[in-house]
Amino acid sequence: MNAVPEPAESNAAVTDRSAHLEGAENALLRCDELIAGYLPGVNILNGSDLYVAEGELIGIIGPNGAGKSTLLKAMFGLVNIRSGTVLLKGENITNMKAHALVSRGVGYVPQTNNVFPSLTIEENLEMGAFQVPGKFKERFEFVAELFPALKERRKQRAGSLSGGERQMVAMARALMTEPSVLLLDEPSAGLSPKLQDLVFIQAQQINKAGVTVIMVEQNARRCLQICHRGYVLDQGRNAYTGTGRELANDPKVIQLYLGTLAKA
Amino acid sequence: MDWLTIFTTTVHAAIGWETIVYGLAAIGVNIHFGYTGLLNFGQAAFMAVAGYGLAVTVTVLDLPFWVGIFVGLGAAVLLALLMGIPTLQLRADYLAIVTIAAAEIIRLIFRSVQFKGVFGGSDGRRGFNGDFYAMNPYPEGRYGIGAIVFDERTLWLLTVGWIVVLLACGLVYLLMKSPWGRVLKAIREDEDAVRALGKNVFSYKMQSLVLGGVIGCFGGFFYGLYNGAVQPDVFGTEMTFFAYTIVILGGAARVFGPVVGAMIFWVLFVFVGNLLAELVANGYIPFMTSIQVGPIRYALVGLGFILLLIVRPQGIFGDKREIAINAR
Amino acid sequence: MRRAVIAFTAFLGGLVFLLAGPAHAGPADCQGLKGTLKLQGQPVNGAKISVTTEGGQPVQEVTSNAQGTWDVQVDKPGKYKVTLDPGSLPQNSQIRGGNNVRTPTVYEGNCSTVLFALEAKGAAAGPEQEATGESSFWAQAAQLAFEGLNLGLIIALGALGLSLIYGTTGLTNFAHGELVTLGAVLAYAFNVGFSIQLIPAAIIAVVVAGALGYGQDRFFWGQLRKRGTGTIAMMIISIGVAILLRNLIQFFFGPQTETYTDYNTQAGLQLGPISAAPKNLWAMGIELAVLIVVGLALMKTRTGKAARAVADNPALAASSGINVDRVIRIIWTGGGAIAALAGVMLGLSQSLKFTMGQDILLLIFAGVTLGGLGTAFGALVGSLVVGVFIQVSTLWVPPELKSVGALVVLIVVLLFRPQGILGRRERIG
Amino acid sequence: GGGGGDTASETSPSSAAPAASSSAPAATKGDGTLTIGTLLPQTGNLAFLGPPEFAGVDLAIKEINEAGGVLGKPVAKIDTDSGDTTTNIASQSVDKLLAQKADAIVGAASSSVSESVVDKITGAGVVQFSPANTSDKFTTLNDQGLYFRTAPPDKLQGRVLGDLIVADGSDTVAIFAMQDSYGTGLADQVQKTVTDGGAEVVERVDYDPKAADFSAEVTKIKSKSPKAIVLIGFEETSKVIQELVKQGLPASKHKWYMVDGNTSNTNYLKMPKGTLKGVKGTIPGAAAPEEFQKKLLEVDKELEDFSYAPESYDAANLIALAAEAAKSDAGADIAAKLAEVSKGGEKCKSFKECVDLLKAGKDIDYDGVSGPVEFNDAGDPAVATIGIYEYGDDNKYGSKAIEYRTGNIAG
Amino acid sequence: MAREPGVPKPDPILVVDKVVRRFGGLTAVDVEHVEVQRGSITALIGPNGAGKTTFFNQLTGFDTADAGTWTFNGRTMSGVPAHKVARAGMVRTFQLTKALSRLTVMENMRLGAQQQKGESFWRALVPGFWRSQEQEITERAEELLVRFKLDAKRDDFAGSLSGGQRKLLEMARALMVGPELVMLDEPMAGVNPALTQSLLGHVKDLREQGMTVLFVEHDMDMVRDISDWVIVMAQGAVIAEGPPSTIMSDERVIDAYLGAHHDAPLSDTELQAQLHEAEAELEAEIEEETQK
Ligand SMILES: Nc1ncnc2c1ncn2[C@@H]1O[C@H](COP(=O)(O)OP(=O)(O)OP(=O)(O)O)[C@@H](O)[C@H]1O
Ligand SMILES: Nc1ncnc2c1ncn2[C@@H]1O[C@H](COP(=O)(O)OP(=O)(O)OP(=O)(O)O)[C@@H](O)[C@H]1O
Ligand SMILES: [Mg+2]
Ligand SMILES: [Mg+2]
Repeated sequence: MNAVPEPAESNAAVTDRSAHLEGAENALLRCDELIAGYLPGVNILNGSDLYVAEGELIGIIGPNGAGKSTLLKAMFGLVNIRSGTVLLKGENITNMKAHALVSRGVGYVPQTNNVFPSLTIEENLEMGAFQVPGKFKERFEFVAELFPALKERRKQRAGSLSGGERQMVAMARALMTEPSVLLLDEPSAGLSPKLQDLVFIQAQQINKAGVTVIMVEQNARRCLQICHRGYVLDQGRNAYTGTGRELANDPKVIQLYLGTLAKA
Repeated sequence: MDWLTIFTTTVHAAIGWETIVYGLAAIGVNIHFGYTGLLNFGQAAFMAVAGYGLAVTVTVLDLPFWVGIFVGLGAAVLLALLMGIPTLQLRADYLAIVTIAAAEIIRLIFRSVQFKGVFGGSDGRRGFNGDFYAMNPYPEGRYGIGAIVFDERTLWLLTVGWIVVLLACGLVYLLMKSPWGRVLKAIREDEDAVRALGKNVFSYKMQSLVLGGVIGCFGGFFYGLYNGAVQPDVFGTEMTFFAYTIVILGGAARVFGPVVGAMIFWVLFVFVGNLLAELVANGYIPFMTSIQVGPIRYALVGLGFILLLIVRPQGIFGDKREIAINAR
Repeated sequence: MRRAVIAFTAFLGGLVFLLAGPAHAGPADCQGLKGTLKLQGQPVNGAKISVTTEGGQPVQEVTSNAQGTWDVQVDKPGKYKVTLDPGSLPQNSQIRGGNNVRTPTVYEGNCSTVLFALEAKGAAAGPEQEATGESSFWAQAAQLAFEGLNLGLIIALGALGLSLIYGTTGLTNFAHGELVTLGAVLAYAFNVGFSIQLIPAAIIAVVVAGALGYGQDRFFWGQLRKRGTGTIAMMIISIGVAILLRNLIQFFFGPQTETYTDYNTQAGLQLGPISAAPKNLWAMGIELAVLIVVGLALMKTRTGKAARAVADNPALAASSGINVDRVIRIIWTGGGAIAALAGVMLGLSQSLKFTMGQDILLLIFAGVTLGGLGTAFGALVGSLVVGVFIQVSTLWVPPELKSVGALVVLIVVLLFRPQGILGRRERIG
Repeated sequence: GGGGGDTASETSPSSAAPAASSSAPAATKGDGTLTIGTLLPQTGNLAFLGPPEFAGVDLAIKEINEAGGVLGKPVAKIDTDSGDTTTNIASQSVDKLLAQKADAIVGAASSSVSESVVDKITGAGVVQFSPANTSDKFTTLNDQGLYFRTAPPDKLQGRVLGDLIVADGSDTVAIFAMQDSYGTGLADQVQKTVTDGGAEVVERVDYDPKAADFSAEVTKIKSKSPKAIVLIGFEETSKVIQELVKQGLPASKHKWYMVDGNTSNTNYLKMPKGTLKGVKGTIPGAAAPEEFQKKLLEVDKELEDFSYAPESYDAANLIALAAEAAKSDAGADIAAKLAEVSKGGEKCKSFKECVDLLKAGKDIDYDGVSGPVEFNDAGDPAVATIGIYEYGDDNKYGSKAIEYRTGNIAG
Repeated sequence: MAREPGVPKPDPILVVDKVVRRFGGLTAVDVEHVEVQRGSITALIGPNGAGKTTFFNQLTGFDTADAGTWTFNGRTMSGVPAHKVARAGMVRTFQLTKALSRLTVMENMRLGAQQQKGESFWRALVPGFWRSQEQEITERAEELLVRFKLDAKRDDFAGSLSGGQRKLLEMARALMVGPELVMLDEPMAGVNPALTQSLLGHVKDLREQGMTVLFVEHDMDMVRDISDWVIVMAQGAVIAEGPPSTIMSDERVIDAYLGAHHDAPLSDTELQAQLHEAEAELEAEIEEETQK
């Protein structure tokens, strides 16, 4: 059961790359051979590729420490990219600052530390709508409907919230702007099953409404159920790619990444 | 240009009593802050109570030197307990202010007219180092190589001083690679996690405070022994700030960091000052008078710290990876 | 021989003195005791005074002359006993305090003056005391409380700047005191150097200091942040900056104390039990206004909220579309300007010296901490508490220890509220 | 101190130190050039005292060298910073001065700083000559006869000031003293004299000169409404004055008295006219300081405060004269002659005048700007002259003293 | 049908009575009576904000309850400071992880071990006293690290771990204590499912060895797989208890917590149906607006 992923299957990698290049042609957002890391001399991303077409919902799964969060952060300008490029609608946004990306319509929900603890819930959401203050009221009503708990507690400081409540705030914050690309890092973690479902359904609905979504999930099965395409990331590289259904049913993927606990 | 003077005074400072005094203060701070994460900004108070403990015992109470040393040590331990019991529950930055405040209170009391009879007011106390030098085994004379010479008194102080410094370093080395040291370092990172693992955080913090205070208090002894006097203003916040600067220059949580930091600190201080003075005296800097050397030297020393820390924010021995983890 | 020398020098001194102009007996020919007896400004004639040695041996008895003066020459320096015979005084008078014996010392070659203050009988303590305005405990307390507010508001301004910068960047800025000094000194430069009236000079200084604050972040602190320098290293760097700035200020400004040319040494207005100079009232008004406006701006405006967001979590702030660097720069500009204003106010109410900021820094830190780190109104409340305690504690504590009172309060409050007065405890788990 | 140094060994335990009791080990023969080092504050709390002190020494050396120097060679000078007690700059500076073979060191200003280096300096056989130390500890210090001072004679000044207050008829007095050895020493003396003379000290406030403000201190005094207010301190007095005026204790209603540390301060000139009218101050020295101040301004045109300039000037002159008298520039030789040139002989008032007398083989008695300067056995001045000055409507004190008093300092 | 909350257990290791914790006007915890069976794996579930973490905080001494008592192994634990609770054998993990950043992963693990001789000041000075024990501890830690797939990170700073890896470290470190009762706060949130599965095996092993586990979790697959007993909290109170299967079919629990889809995949058909619903709603709204 403790299977270690086979050392990067060179075959798969090559085919992946060609498939990538093909699909990435007119993609909305594409990353090519990203190399990035935190500490000098240690690369966490070892040349990963990714593309999303307009209106797609992409899932990224993989073992802990594979570099999924790092990939999102790199795209969003929070981790320094050492080589490789990120293009958004053809514009090179490699290492562009996060706030500049927000104004280009990219939204992001981090995995950890994803609320402002000393701000109230309402202020947290206001920050979500920082660049479009005019829309705050309208959007607030919208997210309040999704997570009624937040509306009741709008004056409570986020720092005193429970783990799940924080996660709601984080999700809601990203929904305050109407981004055209949304990067979600484990949005369902820590939420009750009911709310997890809500998050997935919501992601899908947002996507239906035209927003391109990239989500990293450990709730992998659910994620693959709703996404158009999925990437399996391992050790900073793409190990597998395919449609959600393909991946969810691939025995290797199941064995290495999905487990058999959950009933398919 | 008197290069010889510049050179010898610089070397003197590097191995001299200043390095011992500030080095010991910094070793203490390193235990508090570097290893345990206690932002104790009252280190000067430990030195002060030790120095005054010795001075008052010998001069006012007329007791022997060794009693004075024990009183000084006892005072440092007592101070650690008094300061620690109420304050160790505070968050780091609050602790910093409380300890600064405590140290200032102690300094102001030593300084006050009310207690002049005991502590000697703003002039402090002098005349308690006789017994120390009476133990000097070196015969009268001047010792050294080339231009670097010390008289027998200084040599005696340096011998004892460096032995204490090395002992302190050895102690820190042994402790910090032991499980005991591991608990301290863990407390520095997150005390709640340590509590959850069944360690008595308060007790460890207190041990750290006492240990660092006691080591720092030897700095106070040596200050008094060398200068033959203790004065309240010596033990102001500046002393503590410098001790912190030294710790960071050398590298926090490194055994020899404080010692090397102290050397760098004093070398920078003396070298810059004397070089500048010589340059002015010899007319190389025409727009400056020799009186203005004082402030400009300080300004340059300040600049020196800034540059050193920009180039090596982790200090001489520090680990860059550690710094990266805590950067915001 | 010694005696001769003294006599000679004294003689020289006397010569100079004679040249200087008319006067009563010079000290040169005097070795003994003298005095003048006056009752309500009028000389008292004929009062009997007897002088004896310390041991009680009589030396001489004299009576005061028409000018009320008397004097007794003695041969040997030393302690003597002087007794005024109360019976010889005019009927309606008495010696204030009642004691009619004095024990002065006569020094070689010098006369010592002996004073018997006289007052009208029955006038005792009562009315005269009141006339000179001896103030009651409560009047004192009121004055001290006022002074406490005055000082506290200045500290609060300094604390606000410090708190803003600490909040948004996590920098414990030990150079903040020097930013305070800088503001005061800049205003001085414009006020005295360019002879601009203080108000415009102060405004220019605050603006310039704001610009310098901006520059400091743009070219220095911001660059360090970009390099990923840790907060502790930055804190130590700030000690270096403090040393650098303080000494540069000393280099240009000089080591002495200076004052502004305007509003110098204003006489106080009497407002009930409190005397306050008009400039204090104006300054307090301005300080309070600035504090409240900035505090509200932080609570209510978009930039203010953004600043608090950056304080909490810069990466997340950036992810929300906040230009973190810009916010920090605004804060540095504002923080620098507010610190400068604090400096101007401090200089106005006291005077200027290159260490003025350094000397008040501990109080600023105490204020910030007491109120709860990183909260703007906390800084205000904490500083006021510190200011008031410093002043009011002198009712019981000797003034040289007045900071001790405030610092003890700081410690005690933090023991019961470890998160500061307005701070909030963090949630565990 | 102790030109004799013999009384000290019983009182000071540090005297047991072997090095201290051995006669100056490094008392080498001079190198022919008299080198005067200065150890005066350039930085720190007392930095404002630095410029006048440096100027005093500079002026003296300028005049000495114009008069042909000492032993036929110009006098050399090395300036160093004494800092304050919060840093250990002084010790570093002394190292440098000793390394550069200074024969005598003028400094330090602060008693505390002097104390921390006196062992080191005198241990090296070098003369330490302070222009400003007032702490009585130096009187009983084992210094091998190498420590001297032209300090302002506190005791005499305190007596004169106290007597002045009593003579002015004020029976209730408040004393406002800076909390250090200068301030408290002087205040103690004033208090004693005033009390002995029959007046009452109704309030005595010792304040911390670094305090953020002095309003509480003034409030304390105000509550007693004294007839006379004595201000003892340095330049922070201008802050105190502002506060006094603000709280309604102006000089026009209460008599103010000041001392040498705070009488000359340019900040007073900026105050409204008449603020200081009638205020009296005492300054040591037998001559009006005006002319001397003019000369100082020629050396340093930016001087604002003149405290201790006369003492520094006299220190340098005396050292030079002693070297000339000893025909040697070695520290111990200078020390041996210092007392001699300060008293008992033909009076002379400047280096040139004195050195000419010396060259003519006469015994001299240097009378300086700060007073007659006559050293006793402990290396302390024994006699002094105090001038009493009064401020006019322009907030300046008169160029002539209203009175001089001379006397034994010890009394 | 789920049992009434607070049912007595044959051999309870933890017995809680009337614990209340309020924050201002909000009652975060108000538990009447709860018992945890020794040697069992008990799951504590409940909607977000139900008070689970706060409840843990009370029990382990990290926060002071406004009222209530509880005993562990018969010993009263109310008011006992956190470290003593842990020493008594009741160890918890944190939902928001607390990695000791500038300690390596291995040092983090070693720290967990109890009764280390080298943790006393004087004995620390003589390595001879603690060397061999340190060796044992290291071996034990290494085994755990392999299981938790952290062995490759052994010498890295814990601060450089990914979110999921921190969760793993947090749990592994708690196990180093060798507790009688381990209280895990969402241990598997953010952990890869394949790894979760293998770790569950480990937890079951621990139960076989006599350890009691109380854990909070939102992953129903996991709850179903390993828990012997489930306690449901809502709005601070325990509302139901029972074996997993009964609990998960309890209407109230489904309503408040699980939601309608928890058991079914979000399959295409179902989703489609939902989406149609949503779309229809949206369209209706838009129509409404355009009509206005
Ligand atoms: N320090 C505090 N101040 C104010 N409210 C608090 C505080 N701590 C917790 N709360 C509130 O108490 C309630 C219970 O929180 P708790 O963290 O126990 O929930 P939980 O059951 O663990 O939820 P989750 O599953 O989301 O982790 C929440 O509504 C939370 O907002
Ligand atoms: N701040 C950091 N400094 C150094 N290394 C880091 C840092 N953050 C993450 N890493 C390392 O980078 C690698 C990838 O981390 P990342 O957070 O991207 O993983 P992940 O795929 O998101 O995992 P998870 O599912 O657990 O969240 C990990 O090995 C981790 O140790
Ligand atoms: Mg991740
Ligand atoms: Mg929780």
